[in-house]
Amino acid sequence: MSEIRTFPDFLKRLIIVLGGLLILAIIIFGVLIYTVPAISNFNGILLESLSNPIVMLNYLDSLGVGINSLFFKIVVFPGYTWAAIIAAEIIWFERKFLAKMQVRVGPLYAGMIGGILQPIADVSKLIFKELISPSRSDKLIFFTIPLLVNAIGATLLAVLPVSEGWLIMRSEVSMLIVFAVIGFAPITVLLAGWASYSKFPFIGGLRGLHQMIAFEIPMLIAALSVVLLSGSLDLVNIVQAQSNVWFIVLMPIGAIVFFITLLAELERIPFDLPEAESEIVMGYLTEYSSMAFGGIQLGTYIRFYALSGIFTTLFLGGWHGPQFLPAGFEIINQIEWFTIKTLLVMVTIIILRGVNPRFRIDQLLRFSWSRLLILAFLNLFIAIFILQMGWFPFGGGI
Amino acid sequence: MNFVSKLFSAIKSGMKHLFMRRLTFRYPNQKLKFYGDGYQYDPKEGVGIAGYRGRHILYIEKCTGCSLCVMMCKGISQAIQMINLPEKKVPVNKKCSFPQIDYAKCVYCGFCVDACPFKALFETNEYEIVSYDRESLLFTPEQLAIKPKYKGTCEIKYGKRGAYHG
Amino acid sequence: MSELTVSIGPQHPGAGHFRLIVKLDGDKIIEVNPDPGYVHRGEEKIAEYRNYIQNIPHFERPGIHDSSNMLFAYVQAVEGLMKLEVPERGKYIRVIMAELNRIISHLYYLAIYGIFVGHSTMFMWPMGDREHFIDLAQMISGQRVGFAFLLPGGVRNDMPEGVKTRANDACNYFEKRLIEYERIFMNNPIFENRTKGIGKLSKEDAINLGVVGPTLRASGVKADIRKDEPYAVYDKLDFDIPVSKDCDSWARAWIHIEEMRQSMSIIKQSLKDMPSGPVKLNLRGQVRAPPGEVFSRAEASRGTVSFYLVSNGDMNPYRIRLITPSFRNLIAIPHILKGLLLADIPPVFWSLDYWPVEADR
Amino acid sequence: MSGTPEIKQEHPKREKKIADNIAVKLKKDILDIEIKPKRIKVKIKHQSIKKAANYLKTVLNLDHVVSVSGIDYPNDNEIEIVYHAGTYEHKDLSDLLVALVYRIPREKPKTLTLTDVWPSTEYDERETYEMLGVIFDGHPKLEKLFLPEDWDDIPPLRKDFKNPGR
Repeated sequence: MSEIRTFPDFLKRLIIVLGGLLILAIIIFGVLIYTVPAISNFNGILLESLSNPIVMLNYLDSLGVGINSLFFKIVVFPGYTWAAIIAAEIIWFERKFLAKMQVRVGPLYAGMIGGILQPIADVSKLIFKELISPSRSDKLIFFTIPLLVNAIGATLLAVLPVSEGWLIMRSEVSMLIVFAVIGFAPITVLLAGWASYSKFPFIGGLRGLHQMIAFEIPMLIAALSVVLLSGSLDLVNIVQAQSNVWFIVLMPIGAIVFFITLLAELERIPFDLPEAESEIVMGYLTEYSSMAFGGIQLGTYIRFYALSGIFTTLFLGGWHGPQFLPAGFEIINQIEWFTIKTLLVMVTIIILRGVNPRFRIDQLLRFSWSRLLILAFLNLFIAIFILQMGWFPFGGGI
Repeated sequence: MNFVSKLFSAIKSGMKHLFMRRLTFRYPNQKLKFYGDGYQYDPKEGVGIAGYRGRHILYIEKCTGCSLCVMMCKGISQAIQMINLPEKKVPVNKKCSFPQIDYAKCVYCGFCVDACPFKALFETNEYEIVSYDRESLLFTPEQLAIKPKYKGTCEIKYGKRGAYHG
Repeated sequence: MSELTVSIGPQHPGAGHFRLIVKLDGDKIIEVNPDPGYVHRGEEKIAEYRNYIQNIPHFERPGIHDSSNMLFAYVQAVEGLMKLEVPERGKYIRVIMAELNRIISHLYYLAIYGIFVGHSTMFMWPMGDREHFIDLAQMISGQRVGFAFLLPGGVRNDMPEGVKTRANDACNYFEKRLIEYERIFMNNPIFENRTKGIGKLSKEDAINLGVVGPTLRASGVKADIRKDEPYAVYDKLDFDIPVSKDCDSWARAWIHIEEMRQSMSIIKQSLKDMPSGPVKLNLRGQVRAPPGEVFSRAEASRGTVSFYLVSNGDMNPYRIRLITPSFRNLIAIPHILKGLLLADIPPVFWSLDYWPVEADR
Repeated sequence: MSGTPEIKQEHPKREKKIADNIAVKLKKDILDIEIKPKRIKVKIKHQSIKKAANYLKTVLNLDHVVSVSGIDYPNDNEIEIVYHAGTYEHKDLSDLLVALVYRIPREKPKTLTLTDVWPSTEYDERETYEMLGVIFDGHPKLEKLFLPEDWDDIPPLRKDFKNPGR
């Protein structure tokens, strides 16, 4: 395709892409209508559902993609689309919030309300950018990384209990799944740096590897105390164990340790060393452009949402509302409680970004190994103590 | 614990600014108010008169075509050229030569205004000189003679919730 | 591990128009080799082709945030040759402009310092607060940057009336803001970790290497041309020279904050003490310096800027040697950075307030 | 340029004393001494530059160099090198600059470096090397500083180098 130089060129490209997609959709839909019998009466149902939406829902159920199906859960809610929407809007919110803190206005023109459509505008800009890769890079790995980063975020969503009913997959060892997936994150960072065949990305990749491994151990130990108290590796059971009292009340140290390690795992300021833009350009993201970059960013923000959700699950009582609230608050249902808490965690992380500079790698590692690890073990002993004294009704054997 | 208290002090300072007014100057909607009608020069006293140094204004009826402004600009940005406009009948300007200014080169230092002994070339408040090509930035004497209509209303104000543009 | 040579700059976000060729062993810096010259204009050569007035917009280009201070030394050199005595009010306005420029430049310094350690709020706040002082400078001189305001014999125009109240308002407001800067940035524990004790330049080294400006004063040497060799009306004004004995990157940032406080005090005093009268000598005809030579110095925001002007009585100067503070501090960069970590390069490098355009001239 | 008349009288006296000291100590090497308020210019022979520099540094405590300038005099067929030395530690002399001036032939511009006396001259001498073609013997790193690596014209600050386009 020719280069885009002017606005008419851009419009032409847009029309070509959209027209192509439309033609493709018509062909696929046409083929489906004549081959799958369930779809062939789609027109009638579409008309009927205008007056009665239930018909449409039932119809979708019959196809296996209805509101209670696994497909819906994975794709729409509480799965990927939901997370992507939250990720996109948290990007907008982050920019707006930081702008307010920095006495400026932030995104303003895209969308009606304070540039709320800015993330969409950014994505559409990124899609039309040229996709560049360094000439000696390992192309296969280089372009797999955006998918892998997204996959990590999406896998975490699978075990995240949004409410009692809304859960994609219930597993007895969902906690282990979470940590297995988090453990995969440094590998993507290292691979991205390595596959770029460039100096700064490589340094960024190494930094990411050091940082994430150093912070995973305190994170695991902090989570282990939660497992001890609740007596289960199942996140749903962990939430149910907090129906009366949240674990942040019982183990504030553990919550702080987990929160700090969370920041490090997410590469947020003050721990954004793998992508420190003033030191190593953009770290492992240096060579990425266009939607490959956008994909990594989206994946990172989905992981941001997912890990904030896991913090909510482990320490903030998941979908449970606070016990001491007056009666009127029952109208807030479990999904809303979960979302509110998760967003609060995310806002806290954004505030920390606004007021802090970046750590240095040696300080960071020393901080992790000499402070956080000790605090995590201290927290573990507290958990054991609580368990032995029998102050907490749940809990498994040691 | 010193670490934690200092960190909280920083967070507090940041959170305080969530309630401050924004300083941002929303440019196309707001425009800055300038003092005076632009930079002018009093050749008798040898002192300028304070004002914004923007696009020039040429008083054609005063210009004698002495090209002092050109000589001054020659060592600075070479933006001024003399061109002949025979159709302009100015009594003081027998040769009918007037300056034309290339705003692609001008650095707005205003020394051409200082160089003019006849109060013919001043500067104005207008600064929005934008174009798609270089040719449109070449302002002929007729274009320079037009008085710009710049209207700025906005200036920094200091209120209880911080400074703002208003 | 074998050595890795990385090039910080000229496209690196942490360097600007400047390159540091850094040899690394792991994360540790073995050797730093500065490579300036990406924005070399040949100011000294160009100046030989221009007359004394035409050189004015041109000599402020190296330190465009700092134009009045750059010109201060130049116009004093020309005045020294021509034996001119500037009117009193002109001197005061010069001092006000110079101090406004100092604040503008220091705020820029703090903003870039913020972004170099990853503190986005500290980038936005000083950049926003610069607006107050740029606005004041624009009111006095008629431009937002590159004021070209100082002339041999005085300043170009008198101050408008509204400046006095606006300047007092801005200074009072900004004094409060500086406290917030200290809370969120200077006393931020992570920033302290990043900069305290990092990038030490001992007093002996600072003197030996001949560094100037805030870098020198952060190393415990009380040297400021405004006090040592008072020019304009600085001997009549009451102000302090902040000096720190810490010698590290944090101290350099602190010096900048304190200097802004002093600058505001100078501005307030000057506005109060300013007499009325002419602001400029009425020099008829060309400014032409008699034969001779003069070495003139002024304290710019980044340090001492000096002009060595040799004239043979011609329209144009015979030779001008322009020594900018960044050029003097260039020698300290490889000295300080040696033995630090890769992550220390942006904050330590920037703490010297090295401005490539100014150094390359 | 500023200050009261008494100070002006006092200064040359102080400078005279210092200049006399220098003249006595470096009698054989000095060609001429000029005294101005706060400035002393010592013209010396080319060969004794190191001795003079050492004297200024150790005895007068001039601990750093403010500027190293090279001036091309094609009519005399010579290049003048000027070192301006000042002091930070000696508070009474902080406004004093001593200029050490010597001339070298233009065809064979070879001289000794002063980096071992004053480390602060390193980059100045490098600049003088590339701008005027003066070779400083014993300089630790006499390479191009500002000019491009492939510069093969004559050194640009010599008077016979003409700016292109001027």
